[in-house]
Amino acid sequence: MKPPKDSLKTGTHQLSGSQACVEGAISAGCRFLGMYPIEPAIEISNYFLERAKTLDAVYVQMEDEISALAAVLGASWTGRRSMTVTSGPGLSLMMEHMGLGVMLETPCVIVDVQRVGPGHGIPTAPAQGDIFQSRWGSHGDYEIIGLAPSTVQEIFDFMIKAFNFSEHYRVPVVVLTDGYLVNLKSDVTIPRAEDIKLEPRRYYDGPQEKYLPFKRDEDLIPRLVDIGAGYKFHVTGLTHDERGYPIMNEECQEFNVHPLVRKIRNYAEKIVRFQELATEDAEIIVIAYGSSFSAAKQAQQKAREQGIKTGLLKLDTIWPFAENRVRELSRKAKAFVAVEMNYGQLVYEIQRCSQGNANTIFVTHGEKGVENSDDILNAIIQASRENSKKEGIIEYAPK
Amino acid sequence: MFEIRFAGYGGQGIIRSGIIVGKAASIYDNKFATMNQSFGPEARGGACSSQLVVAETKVLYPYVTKSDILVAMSQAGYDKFESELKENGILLYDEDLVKPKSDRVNTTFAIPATRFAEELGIKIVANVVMLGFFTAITDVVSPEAMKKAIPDSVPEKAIPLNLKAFEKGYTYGKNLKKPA
Amino acid sequence: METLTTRNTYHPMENLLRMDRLPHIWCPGCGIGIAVTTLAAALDKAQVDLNNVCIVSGIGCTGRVAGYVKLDSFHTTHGRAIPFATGIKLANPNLKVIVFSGDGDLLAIGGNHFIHAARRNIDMVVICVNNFIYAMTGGQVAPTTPLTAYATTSPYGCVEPPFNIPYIADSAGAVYVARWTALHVRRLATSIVEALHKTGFSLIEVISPCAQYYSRINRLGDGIDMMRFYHTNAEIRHGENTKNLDIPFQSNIICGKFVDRERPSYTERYNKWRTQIKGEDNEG
Amino acid sequence: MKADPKSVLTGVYYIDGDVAAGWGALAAGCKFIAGYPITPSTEAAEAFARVAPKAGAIFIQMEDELASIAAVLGAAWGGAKAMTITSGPGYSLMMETIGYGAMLETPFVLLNVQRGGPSTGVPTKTGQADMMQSRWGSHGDYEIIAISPDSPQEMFDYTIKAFNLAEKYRCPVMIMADECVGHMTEKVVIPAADEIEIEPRNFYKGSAEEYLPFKPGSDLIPQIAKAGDGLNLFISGLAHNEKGYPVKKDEPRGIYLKRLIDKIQKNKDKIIELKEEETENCEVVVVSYGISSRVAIKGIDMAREKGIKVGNLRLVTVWPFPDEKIRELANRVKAFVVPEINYGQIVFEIERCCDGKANVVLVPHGGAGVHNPQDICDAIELGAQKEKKSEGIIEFKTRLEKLVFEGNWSAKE
Amino acid sequence: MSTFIETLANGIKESGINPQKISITSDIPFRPEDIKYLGVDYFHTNRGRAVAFGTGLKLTNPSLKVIPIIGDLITLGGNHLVHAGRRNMELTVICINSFIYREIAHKSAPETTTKFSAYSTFEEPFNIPHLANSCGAVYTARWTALHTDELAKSITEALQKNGLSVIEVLAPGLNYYQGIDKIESSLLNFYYENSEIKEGIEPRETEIRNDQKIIIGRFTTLERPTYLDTYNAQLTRVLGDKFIPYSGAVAEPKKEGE
Repeated sequence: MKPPKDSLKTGTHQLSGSQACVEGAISAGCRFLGMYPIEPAIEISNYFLERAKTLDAVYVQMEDEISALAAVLGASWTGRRSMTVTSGPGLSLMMEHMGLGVMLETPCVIVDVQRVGPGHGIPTAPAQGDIFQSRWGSHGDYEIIGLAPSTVQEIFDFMIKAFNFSEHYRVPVVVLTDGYLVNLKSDVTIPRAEDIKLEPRRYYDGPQEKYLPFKRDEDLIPRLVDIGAGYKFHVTGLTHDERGYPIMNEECQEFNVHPLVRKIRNYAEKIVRFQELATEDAEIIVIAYGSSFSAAKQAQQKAREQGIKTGLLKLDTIWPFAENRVRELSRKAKAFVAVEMNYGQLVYEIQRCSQGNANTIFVTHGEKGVENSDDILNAIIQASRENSKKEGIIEYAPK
Repeated sequence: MFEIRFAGYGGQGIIRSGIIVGKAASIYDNKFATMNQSFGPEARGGACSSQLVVAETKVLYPYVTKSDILVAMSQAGYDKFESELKENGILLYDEDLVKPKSDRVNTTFAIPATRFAEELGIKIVANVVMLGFFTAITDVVSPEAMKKAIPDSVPEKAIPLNLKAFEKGYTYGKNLKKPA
Repeated sequence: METLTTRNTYHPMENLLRMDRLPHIWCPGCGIGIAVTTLAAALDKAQVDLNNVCIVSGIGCTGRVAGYVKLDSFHTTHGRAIPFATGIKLANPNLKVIVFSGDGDLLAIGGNHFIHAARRNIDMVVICVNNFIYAMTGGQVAPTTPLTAYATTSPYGCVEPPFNIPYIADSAGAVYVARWTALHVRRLATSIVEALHKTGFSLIEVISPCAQYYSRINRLGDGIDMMRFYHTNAEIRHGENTKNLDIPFQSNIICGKFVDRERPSYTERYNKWRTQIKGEDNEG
Repeated sequence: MKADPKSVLTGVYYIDGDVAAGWGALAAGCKFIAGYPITPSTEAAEAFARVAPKAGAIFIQMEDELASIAAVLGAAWGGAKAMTITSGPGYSLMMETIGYGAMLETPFVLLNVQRGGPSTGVPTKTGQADMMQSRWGSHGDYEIIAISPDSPQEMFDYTIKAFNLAEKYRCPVMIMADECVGHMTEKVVIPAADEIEIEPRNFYKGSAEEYLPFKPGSDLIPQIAKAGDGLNLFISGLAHNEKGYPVKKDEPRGIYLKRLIDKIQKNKDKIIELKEEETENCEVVVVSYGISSRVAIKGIDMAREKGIKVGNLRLVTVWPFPDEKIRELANRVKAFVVPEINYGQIVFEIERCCDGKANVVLVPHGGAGVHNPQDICDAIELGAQKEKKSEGIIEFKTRLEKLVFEGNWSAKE
Repeated sequence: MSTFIETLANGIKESGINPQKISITSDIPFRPEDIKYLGVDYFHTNRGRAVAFGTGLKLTNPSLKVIPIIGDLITLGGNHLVHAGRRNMELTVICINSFIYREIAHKSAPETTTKFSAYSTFEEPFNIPHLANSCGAVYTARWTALHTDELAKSITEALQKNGLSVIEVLAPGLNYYQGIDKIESSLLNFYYENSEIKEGIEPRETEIRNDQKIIIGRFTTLERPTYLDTYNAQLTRVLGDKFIPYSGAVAEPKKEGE
């Protein structure tokens, strides 16, 4: 499936991260934005509104983030590709509906422009503090997909990926960016419509009377129909059977919820995306994602210059976590240097998958500026000097 | 250890039965007793049940898997939980309200609990009549403990009546020579 | 177009209900079933295409309505039926959207969405079944529980005055506001038909008995007794100023159609704005 | 400080876990509960509402969970020991304000009686799938304390402990109960008031001029104040310095923000409570919490009868996580068996801390019921037999899973 | 010091209430200097929760006067406001209405689009006094931020009321609190000039419309028992001697050596 041509701004333009996000969404066929204004995500919604003028797109500012995501879920069931944008406090309010989205297996995209938390934190300062929240923030068991773009071009590209994943796996996809990246301006290349591959919605195509909203295909994913197409289907946030009817027992709970986890976990290898730099011979492997990537790359290169065999693993998908790759690397490397703009989140996953093979060093990044790579470099040096295996996470303490 | 199921319909005091026996066993007989009941829409209207596990040591698994005793106060309750009763499990039922299948002759005990309660002047003590019967037939709790637990669980004014109801069921049970 | 009676079966209810899900969970003496039956009658009367009707419920006893109605139906989260429905309506304005939920769902946790949807004038019909209590969770005090009435979380009598739902709907901007009891099935059906034909936010409050909790805790008898009470105490006053519609404990219930006015809906305003902007752009 | 006799319902009772928690709160000195009805936690609120007026305390049913928790924070800053009560969906709604509470270092207690999720799930039946949410559910970095009781008696005892911890560490303390424990009726012994130790609030008593609301003591905890004492409080959810004033965008903030984590992590030894049994010479250790830890004992007993040496580690406090304990055990056991009523949450923490030294077997359960002890026994056996170290977590296939996906189960209401 | 803070200070001063017994809960970030100037306690709550937070504060310590100041229309927190009204919770709510009524403003204020205002283009605002009144507020008023004397007087009156008071203040962008910038001051002047005082008018009639002047003034003032009045009366009636009248929930402080 291809996006409609007239909506695309094919060519290379200087765009901010916010604009790239909207262009990406529009290229992916997104035609509904439900949101509530919050720093630093406002530019994205403003620009969407700007673009909505000339498209058949719906924009609504709801009364809060709870209703924003509710509206997005409702809109998605009409067949429109839908998204919302928010930041930490708003994401916290969306947690209940993240669960509803998972339970109703509703395709939708949530863009989280992270800021320093908890509470109000620092609204204008970028951070990566919602990483675990995006995976674990709603009650009950589920899995989602989380993407973390590192450049403005990637914001554009990942928005298309996000919509494709959400349509394919029928799951809310969270795009985790931050206030630094959405304000960054850079050249972005928007391909021609024929060069963009869009995942079509997985519509049901059998006889109408046989439609079962939660009957799973081989790959555990059920088929959708639109509201108003005459199917008269029922869906509920309660534990339900294939018909979508609530059934309150442990067998149905197993029947309903286990596949919600499995449909992602079983296909993790197909979903997981990462990029590697000089990891073949590396002793020290820096693991970074999102905005931290460029500073991490700088540090990695400087370390190489100093003769430390350093590689870089950049995670494009945060969730599912690149477990297998980190496990493999842990057998070759002496240490991982985990770089995050928070006080330790994904580093726990890295530590888990390092299986005691490699040391795990954690660096809080960003307080001296997102571009500053000094702490990362020093942590690499510290890691290279450490010759024994240490238990637990080693926190890098700046001098 | 005893796994006990009380089954009937709303308003019969099925949950209360579980509480009274549980209380008697755990507080006055110094055993351990864990009671659970069904909640929510499934607990409304018709069917109603409570499950009680009584043991000499701390109850670990809180639910009934296979019951040792089924106390049935309604046909629907009996139909629903009959299959859960162990092969040699004891069935106690209100003979005017339940028509059991006849294949458990040796461990089946009947009492006209509701009729007795009506004779005492108020239908709602049928469950207490049944509890007296339960105490007489099974070895789960002592009658002394039950007589202490009942007053704790009913309004003060109703204590004498309830104790009378208990006595009625208990005597009937003790006098019952052989299973129905 | 498909309506209830074109569906060629014996009884119109059979066409609106998911017969494979019956029996329903509502207790004997409850008024929700009556409200659903009335909705069926209204849909029939209104001659709307059932393929284009979508029903959204929240959580609670009334929240289960969506599960029994054979339309595209959504049982959403607690309090969020209105914003979910807002998304549906804005994304596909051709649909008729009905929100069918309870007082606790729409006015307590969902109160914000209620007033904002009314303010925005989102085109939907909201049917609020008011039984004065949280029944699904076992009889807690609701924002509609009359002062001094008992509930499990107000074991010594309710200390908070209840909402006057029509008044709030009116003050927030609803274009159609009516109230009936579960006894007024024909008038209720007429109101639903009228609301379905309105463009904008319509609210219909349905006073309904809860025999299992509200009546039992307050010793008001069973469902029939409540119906009798409505029979003697309901008073029809069309066009009454909404501020006079409080319902104190066991007193008169004023019913009727109170508001019927015109305001542009959200979609109309949005489209008008877009045409304007497009015009400006062309000039530029 | 001893409990107030007016608030302690001394005696022996046969009550359910929810009621026990409500009464426990009162005994702990809690004078303010704001809540919103949600199955299966409502009974706790109802119980408190019934007894509060006779003890000078108040229960207010707010309009939703957002309001409930905000009111609890307001009450805490007004000087009250306060609590809110909820379950999964309500808990999700509270996430924003929980983070805000952590930022303000507000002492409060939250009772979450977990049910089957996600979303509306199975309201009337049990689950343990909010465990990771309790730690990570709000945005940004913070730490909380989470306790998981396994019986009505513990619901009473640990509610008091929760209040004490909240006062001591000035952080949200979660009682992560589950429907099974909340709705289970058992004997509960409530001691005399003078046998209940409660932590009084450490109010600031110095002068207004010198007061720094977020200046930590040597234990990293600042002294708290309350509104109306003439301290001219400036309390903000923005990242703040010791004065409580917002830090600027480019100012270093790590020292202020990281303390929210450090004050828990560095006092971990004092906070963590574990119950260990036969862990000295075992080949397999079962790690569990809440209701699962009771059911697990049954499975353990079955395995011991088969001659397997099984140890039992019960996490009474689940957060902060006992990294060191797990690491220590990993050095000497072959496998960890982790039964949880979810599809894998705390098991990730165990895998993380065992550093690849032992196998980790997850016994999952989706909720709406508890484990079959036979599954736990079989999983123990699997752990004991497996000589080779497996990569990642071994997910045990339960009887329930086989029944639903391989058997002839079909959905029936 | 911004004009609003001075107005607030005057209102508080006239009421005769000791500022130390006043708490402001607000989702608007005030500056520390302003709070120091007012001499009150200040809680910067999370978005939309000022009223709910204030409810907890007030119930815990009924001797406090609590002023929730809520900004950015009443979007996130609308529900808390209507429920506080229903309960008649004793709070003095100041609603800063920074919603830009573009159609109204369009006539004279040329440059009205600030960062937050782009959204309001196709939406109609609440009639806040009417909404507050419909859910039971005992005092409603509306002023523009330039009606400093009238606003201060309303704050004084509201603070002396028992129950929920709602004062709507028309003021443009949030920056107003940090000092007025040029755009905002022109808009504010526009509001001021286009307003008309109609004291005591039925709140139903105070809708802000683009074809008429903005109606301002004190609209309603009435007496209703507060939440705690009702609570104490009802429980005394039902429980009699067993009831300990509720007077607050402040915990006992830690004693020396504990």
